[in-house]
Amino acid sequence: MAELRSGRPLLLQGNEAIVEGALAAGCRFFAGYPITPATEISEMMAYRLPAVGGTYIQMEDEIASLGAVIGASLAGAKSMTATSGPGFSLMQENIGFACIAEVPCVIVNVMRGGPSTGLPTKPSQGDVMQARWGTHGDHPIIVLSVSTTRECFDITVKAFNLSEKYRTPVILLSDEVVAHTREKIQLPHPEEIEVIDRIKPNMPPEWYIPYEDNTRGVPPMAVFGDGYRYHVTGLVHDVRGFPTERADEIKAFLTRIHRKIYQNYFDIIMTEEEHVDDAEVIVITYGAVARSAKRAVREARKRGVKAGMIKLITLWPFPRQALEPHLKRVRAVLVPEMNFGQVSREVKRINQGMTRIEKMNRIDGQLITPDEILTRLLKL
Amino acid sequence: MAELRSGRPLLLQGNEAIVEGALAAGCRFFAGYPITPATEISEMMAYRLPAVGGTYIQMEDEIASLGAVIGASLAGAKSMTATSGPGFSLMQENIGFACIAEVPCVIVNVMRGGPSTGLPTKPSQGDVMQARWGTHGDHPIIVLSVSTTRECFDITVKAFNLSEKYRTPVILLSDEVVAHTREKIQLPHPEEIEVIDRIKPNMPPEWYIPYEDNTRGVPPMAVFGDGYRYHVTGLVHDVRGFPTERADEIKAFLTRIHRKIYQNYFDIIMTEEEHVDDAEVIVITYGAVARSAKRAVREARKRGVKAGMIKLITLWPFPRQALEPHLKRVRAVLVPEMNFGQVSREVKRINQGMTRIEKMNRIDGQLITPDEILTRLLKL
Amino acid sequence: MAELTKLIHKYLRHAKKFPHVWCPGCGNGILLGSLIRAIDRTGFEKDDIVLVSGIGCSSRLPVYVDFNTLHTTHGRALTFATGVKLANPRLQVIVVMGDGDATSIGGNHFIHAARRNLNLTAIIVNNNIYGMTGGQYSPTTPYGSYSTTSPFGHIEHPFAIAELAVTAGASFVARGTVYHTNLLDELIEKAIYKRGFSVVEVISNCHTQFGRKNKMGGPIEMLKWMKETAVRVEKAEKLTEEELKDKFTIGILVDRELPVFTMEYEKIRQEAKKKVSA
Amino acid sequence: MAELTKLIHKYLRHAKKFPHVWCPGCGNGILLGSLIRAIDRTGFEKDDIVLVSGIGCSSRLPVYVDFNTLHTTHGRALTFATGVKLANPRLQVIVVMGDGDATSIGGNHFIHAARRNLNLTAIIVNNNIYGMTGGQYSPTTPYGSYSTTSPFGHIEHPFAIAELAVTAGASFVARGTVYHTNLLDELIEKAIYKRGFSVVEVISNCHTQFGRKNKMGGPIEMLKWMKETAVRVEKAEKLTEEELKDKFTIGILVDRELPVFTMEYEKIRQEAKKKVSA
Amino acid sequence: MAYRYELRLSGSGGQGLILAGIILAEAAGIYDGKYVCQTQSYGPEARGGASKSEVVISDEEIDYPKAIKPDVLLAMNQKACDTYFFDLKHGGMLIVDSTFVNQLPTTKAIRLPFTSAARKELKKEVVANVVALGALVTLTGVVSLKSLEAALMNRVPPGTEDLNRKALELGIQLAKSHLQGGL
Amino acid sequence: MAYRYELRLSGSGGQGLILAGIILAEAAGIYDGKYVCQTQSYGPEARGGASKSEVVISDEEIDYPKAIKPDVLLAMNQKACDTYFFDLKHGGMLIVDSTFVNQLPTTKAIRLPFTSAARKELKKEVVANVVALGALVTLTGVVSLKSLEAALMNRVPPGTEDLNRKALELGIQLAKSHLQGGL
Amino acid sequence: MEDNKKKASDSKPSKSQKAKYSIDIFSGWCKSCGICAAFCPRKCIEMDENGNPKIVAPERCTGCGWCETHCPDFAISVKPIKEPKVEAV
Amino acid sequence: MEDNKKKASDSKPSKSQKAKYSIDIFSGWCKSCGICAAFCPRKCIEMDENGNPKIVAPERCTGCGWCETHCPDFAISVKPIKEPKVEAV
Ligand SMILES: Cc1ncc(C[n+]2csc(CCOP(=O)(O)OP(=O)(O)O)c2C)c(N)n1
Ligand SMILES: Cc1ncc(C[n+]2csc(CCOP(=O)(O)OP(=O)(O)O)c2C)c(N)n1
Ligand code: SF4
Ligand code: SF4
Ligand code: SF4
Ligand code: SF4
Ligand code: SF4
Ligand code: SF4
Ligand SMILES: [Mg+2]
Ligand SMILES: [Mg+2]
Repeated sequence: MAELRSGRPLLLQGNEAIVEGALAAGCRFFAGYPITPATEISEMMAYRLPAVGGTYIQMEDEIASLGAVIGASLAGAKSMTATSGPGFSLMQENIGFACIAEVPCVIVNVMRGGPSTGLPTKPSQGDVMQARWGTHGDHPIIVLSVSTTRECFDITVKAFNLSEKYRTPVILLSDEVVAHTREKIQLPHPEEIEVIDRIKPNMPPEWYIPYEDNTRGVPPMAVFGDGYRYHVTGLVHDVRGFPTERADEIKAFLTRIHRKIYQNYFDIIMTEEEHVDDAEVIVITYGAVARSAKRAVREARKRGVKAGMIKLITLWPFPRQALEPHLKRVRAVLVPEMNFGQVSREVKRINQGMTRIEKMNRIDGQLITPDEILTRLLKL
Repeated sequence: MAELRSGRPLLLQGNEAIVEGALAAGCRFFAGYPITPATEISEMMAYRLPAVGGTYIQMEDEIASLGAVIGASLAGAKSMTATSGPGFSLMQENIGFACIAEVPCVIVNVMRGGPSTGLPTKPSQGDVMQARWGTHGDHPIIVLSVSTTRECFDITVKAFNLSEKYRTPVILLSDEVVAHTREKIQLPHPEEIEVIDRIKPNMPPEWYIPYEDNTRGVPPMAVFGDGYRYHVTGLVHDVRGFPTERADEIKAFLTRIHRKIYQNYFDIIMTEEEHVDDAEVIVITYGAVARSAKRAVREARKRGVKAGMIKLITLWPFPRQALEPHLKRVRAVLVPEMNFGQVSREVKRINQGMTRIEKMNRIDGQLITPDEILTRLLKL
Repeated sequence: MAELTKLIHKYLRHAKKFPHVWCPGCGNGILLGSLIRAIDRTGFEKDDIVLVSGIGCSSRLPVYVDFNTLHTTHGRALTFATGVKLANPRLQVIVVMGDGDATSIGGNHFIHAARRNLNLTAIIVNNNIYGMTGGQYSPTTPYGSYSTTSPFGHIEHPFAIAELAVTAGASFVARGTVYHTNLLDELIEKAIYKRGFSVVEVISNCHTQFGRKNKMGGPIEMLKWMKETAVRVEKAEKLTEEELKDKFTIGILVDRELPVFTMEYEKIRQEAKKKVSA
Repeated sequence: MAELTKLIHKYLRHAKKFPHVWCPGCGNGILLGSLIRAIDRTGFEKDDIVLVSGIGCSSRLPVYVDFNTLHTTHGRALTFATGVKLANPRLQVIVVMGDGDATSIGGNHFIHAARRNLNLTAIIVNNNIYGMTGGQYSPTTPYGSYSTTSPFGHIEHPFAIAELAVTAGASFVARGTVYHTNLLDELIEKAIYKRGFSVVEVISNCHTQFGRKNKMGGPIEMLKWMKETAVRVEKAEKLTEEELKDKFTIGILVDRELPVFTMEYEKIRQEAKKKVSA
Repeated sequence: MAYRYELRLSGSGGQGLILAGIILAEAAGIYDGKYVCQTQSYGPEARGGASKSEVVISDEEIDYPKAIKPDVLLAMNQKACDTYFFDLKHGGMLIVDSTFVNQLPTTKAIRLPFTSAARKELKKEVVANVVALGALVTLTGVVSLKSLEAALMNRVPPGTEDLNRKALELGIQLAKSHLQGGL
Repeated sequence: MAYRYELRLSGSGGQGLILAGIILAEAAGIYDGKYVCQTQSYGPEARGGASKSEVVISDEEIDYPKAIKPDVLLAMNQKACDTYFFDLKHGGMLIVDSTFVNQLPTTKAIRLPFTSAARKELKKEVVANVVALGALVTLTGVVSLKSLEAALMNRVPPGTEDLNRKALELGIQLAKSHLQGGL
Repeated sequence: MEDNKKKASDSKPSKSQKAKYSIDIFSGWCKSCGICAAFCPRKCIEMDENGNPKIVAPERCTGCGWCETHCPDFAISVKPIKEPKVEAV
Repeated sequence: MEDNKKKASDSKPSKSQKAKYSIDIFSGWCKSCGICAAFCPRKCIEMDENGNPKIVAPERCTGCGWCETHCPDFAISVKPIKEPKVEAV
């Protein structure tokens, strides 16, 4: 069977592991446009999807790719696209559509140096804020990040699950280092993997109110062709899906699509802690840099510094609750990033004077090394 | 003469005043694509530009529009485009190009309700964060906002000036209310208007190093056709403009394009204070909402509350230095916005526990009223 | 006749959404009638029809009909439709776009959809203008016309939408008008039946934003203009270029058999299943 | 001959940028030669030439030549070029794009530039593949070919780039190959001279990403293939469809006089000056 | 406190109320030299749906540009009258086009047949907005009639000056007869 | 501290060093059961420009995936040798292709003629990378030769198994003669 | 739909001749564009002084359906008039 | 450009016949693609055992320029050989 390559050890690139994760999560549609350093995801999808009865299509550009992904999701297929900065910028308008029409889908952005064509073959973490704020209008979004090949698999599965559960686009941020590092991993067996599917309506079609609120804030989603004929639009709409300009309906709708993310905060945020309990200084980190940080923290401990680290897997909604208790406690926080300081801004925002936040940035296309972090840690 | 309509009172929409401001600042090229509520800017430009020897073109979409604007600027014309949310999202990739290639231009975003097609005819302030972070890669940018018809004129002139001075795209955020409010104004006489032009090289072409650093961080800009043949690219480049992958050159370049904005902070940030000196509570506000805030503050004073307000004209770089002294002093701050809270995030980020920050948000397509602000002010 | 009431009941979201938002006399309403008649004739189930549109006056159409309806972003309708069709090829996907939507911002998706030959039906309402945003020139605005962004007369040349579709590779291409409704019913019906990418360009009137500004009058005068200016392709073949000046042709421009994407992809799946092991 | 050294000195940024980044035998290098010879023949000053490109292997070309050079974003070269030309119509603007750049992501700008008939020259290096990103199919990849994203054979149909430009309205459209360099020099020269939008589609070899995967061999074999497969348009007219099967034509496809945007706009300016007062 | 006078002109899409607002604003701002803000609200349904135009006149710079509690409401159809009447300032003036408004929310409403008068007297319904303007200004005195006429002449398409002048006069007359207790 | 062994294979674009790195990583990871990370750096110039492939082998999960101080540097051309030699761990092993590397930064370098041997003995320059791999593994023992061969056979295009097996053997022999002081 | 049934102007025979078709115009949807009146080949429909369509000569109607298929607002319906059959109650 | 002048292989007449053209291949730019050798109509150029182009028969060269216009790397230059004129010093 061509479906899952679990059971035996494999040497996989991060990009390949994302493909495996997507297939394991039930992804059966991929539309994309090649771009370094995300291209391998397209190429692997072109090879693997038809064999599992899915569909791969290379579209004329990234705008079209995300359009097709949203269409396919509405027609019932778990869908994904993958790109890097320039393509991600082009996708912004349709990301907003997926938000407002509440269409589950996964968008992978393998970050490379920017802005513009920038540094096509070099890693970066320059798109963290863009992932949250890139499209116009105030919109809810879930953004996850990965730092190892294994995570590329696991978090891709998670991305699909969250996307289906909350009817929202989920953005997965990888970077050139994670994408192209080949690592030995062993994929879990299908039965070990939790796969979540969207809730579909089970009432008779006449009773279906496609955008009706409920406690979860996530209405069941009918699939085109299943007998629930309804209207999907990028305009702000009423509970039946039709455009509205009534202030009360606008407010109810926009509040709900925000609420569905924020009220489920604890289900969505994921962080990983290492040596945090007794730490006096901590590193807050994500993506490839987290691997350097891990080594640095261990080295620092060896040298007697009580260092710890928190790796952010969920970047948005920003995992405030997971960080706050530690900010209250530690002497200082270091936030190393391959940008001019994006997550560090957020840490400062929630910090409100509790501790000292130091940023540490590299924007020259090179991965921050363990040594660099160590040096800073020792001085904190 | 068709150039300036100064001297006599006029009843102008915000959108029309932007056109007048642009022409006064020397704008001679406009490329755009119609979209509510920015369309009048295009329509007026189509009418006015040819009469002053300039060029108007309606392109096939917003991506093309900004492309043409950048091209025209490189060929020497002060250039502008205008759009609203959906078009602004599409422009993101090329905004990054203008940043990295350091091409002056002005991009007007008349904000309407989002995300996606959202609320085409309703005002919003949902794109404040997008204006800063919408394109991929970490990039410098200047973002200004307007709240009256007169400001539409004045700040548009400013936008061109800053753009030319710092060789950077400048984003002007307006909103549906400001855009469509007709107000009586009297435009200043040409000699009252400061107009800044880009510095051009004056050395012989052989000596010209197009992206060489200097104290201002802004290299002189040659115009295509003037005899300085050089290379312009969206790739990270060396001082001669050619693509580079050398870490030292990357770092020097990206640092410079950030530095040129941040080191000139005091030249760029603009705020307007009202009753702030003895204020115990202040409203931090911008755009159309500032008009409601102004009335609310006056009403509050009448009722004995020591209220004040700071109107942000420069939104990015965020005018931290203008706010910090007040945050240290006042009892509370109210940030009313037509979004879920974007500027309020920034105020919190710089606040670091100094005072209490309260947000106040309306997302239903209606302008926040003076009464609503007043009610909150009285309770602060 | 009087089928109408039946059709209204069967296909329109009549109880809530009418009268519709279009201007008095707007061709979009006439097209909507043709569309539901044509669909009715094809016999497809309402549940199996997905009606996709972009943004514009014409793209408001899906709101009014009781199918699976999808109102996308400006210019992108065909890309969404591509995803719908590929994810469930059993669905009949019909895409309604304006001239601006389909050939200005969406021009690339249009020629690529034609090239790719996915089994979709594109209906392009060509009213020579951007109606919804208030009358700016579109890629089909005639040379010399006036619009709010060509206040001194338009200097660009219009696309021939149907001809572009032919060159780009569509399987079936036709042009009709909202005056010639019987023909239009028939063209749309054939287009839906066609396996492969099918296009119907519908000449329609936007008197509000185009007609009045260009001294073409209101809806009545513009319908008369269609009547007088349209020539059947069959007849046009016999006319000289001179005789055809300032005329446009209506009817079927091309109807050809080309391999269809979804069927070809099914072959790929079979082959992949043989070759790819996990 | 041996003009070469002179041309290298005159036009290439030879001291720093060579050897160039292209693969051994890549057609882009041959095209670069044709381009500088053609420009040299036109006699335009280097200062008056603006060379614009998008993103791709072929779009790396401007780095190597001593003009005003502008390396834009993927697919958008023509839009930047439009701005350059309109802001300073005195400049000769030449745009080099790959097949993917010009007809995939940039397809819309391409047909609109043709329609608008601005005085630009578009040179499209058609190597039937996305070279730079490592060999994914492009809109010109032939049916049945292999690429990294059509591992089981390609099921889409290719655009005929030059024909598309003709339908969209370009003033001058030609096709050449990097094998037929004399013809290519001539076509590019004519295209640059032409007032109005001119297009030269250049069939080129990407053996690295396309040739090898499709058993067409290396650069030598691919040049031979061009030699054998290209037919002059003049000759093609006399051949049957059968004889032309699997062949492509080279030469000038269309050369027509149409009103040029910049000149038309100048009229608009005159009129506006009369009508508009502040 | 500074003088601030708010007017709301309401009706449906094709009735020309936005233009009426602009003319009024120009009369007040350009010709009478006051501060003025004119706003409107519209939707995609504007092509026949509800239309609302507001004018705020003041002797100092105007902060909030929209009407807070209108001093005057002109309602050119029933729906507008029903929707907006309750926003009217206590003691404010309600003027309705009796051609379309049948149900009145207050006995103090001023009912004048703008549209039918335009149709009857001038054979042109389209100038009903100008008729209404003439009446409104006569009734409120918010701008001088001279300024109103100047503003009107400045905005109407060439060739229609006469018609519009007549419409204005018709409105003035309607208002005057009302004031004189006629009608 | 845990075992961590770092190799860097460097040279120019067409020399197949990324594939060599993958094969080595697969030998260590899949066949020898170690933890392994393989990375590379490349540019648009990769088509002839510099190419670098790194393999990190460990007996525990690998944090930082790139080489920090390589234990082994394989330099297939002069530029690579010049650029990377100074990163080498103190006491690390430098192996160079003597076909292209003339200037040696240290007397301890191991010089073997990978490319010319491949050209001469196998008439195929393209397998110089496999020759080098054979030698490298023989000299370092970083993976077992059995695993290397298995990994190699798994990655080479069908029909070239023989050639590659021969290339591997050639590399092993070159290394052996070096160890025996020959060459 | 119940409310929709109120008709703007029913087809009352204006001449003595008997109408074979009943032409219904639903004023709730009609936007008075005038298309029906302008094009009806038998001039059965005219615009009244208020600018609304009015059936003036139903007896001339041939049931061609032109008005029905061209009304942009689905406001006209043309039906053959069935002779009421006398049936047993 | 000074350094660039060192030539890979000068056109030394290999046969007794006198060459009319000098063919220069600049090895610094040549990428050994083989195009010149494969297509030279007079077979003046061949690829050597290391896979690099080599001028084997300059005397056959007609100066047609094919190699020059087709070398993707601007690495070949063909010039007519001028008889050195004896001039007064
Ligand atoms: C990205 C984007 N740009 C611009 C718009 C504004 N817009 C809405 S409809 C439209 C044009 C409509 O013209 P057409 O497609 O011809 O449809 P019509 O209204 O004429 O039927 C435009 C420009 C938008 N919604 N989104
Ligand atoms: C928005 C965007 N999407 C994708 C890419 C990645 N990309 C770079 S070049 C290219 C295709 C190149 O193909 P073509 O235009 O045919 O040029 P060639 O390399 O074949 O000369 C792609 C997809 C990009 N740079 N920007
Ligand atoms: S504006 Fe034009 S296209 Fe839009 S509804 Fe009115 S007549 Fe129809
Ligand atoms: S990849 Fe293809 S197009 Fe690019 S340089 Fe190599 S041969 Fe040329
Ligand atoms: S065509 Fe329809 S909408 Fe127009 S007037 Fe006749 S009935 Fe009314
Ligand atoms: S059915 Fe024909 S004849 Fe009868 S009213 Fe309609 S258009 Fe006239
Ligand atoms: S054609 Fe040029 S690059 Fe190729 S082998 Fe000959 S000289 Fe070298
Ligand atoms: S000039 Fe012609 S004959 Fe001489 S070497 Fe070159 S290709 Fe051969
Ligand atoms: Mg249109
Ligand atoms: Mg290509």
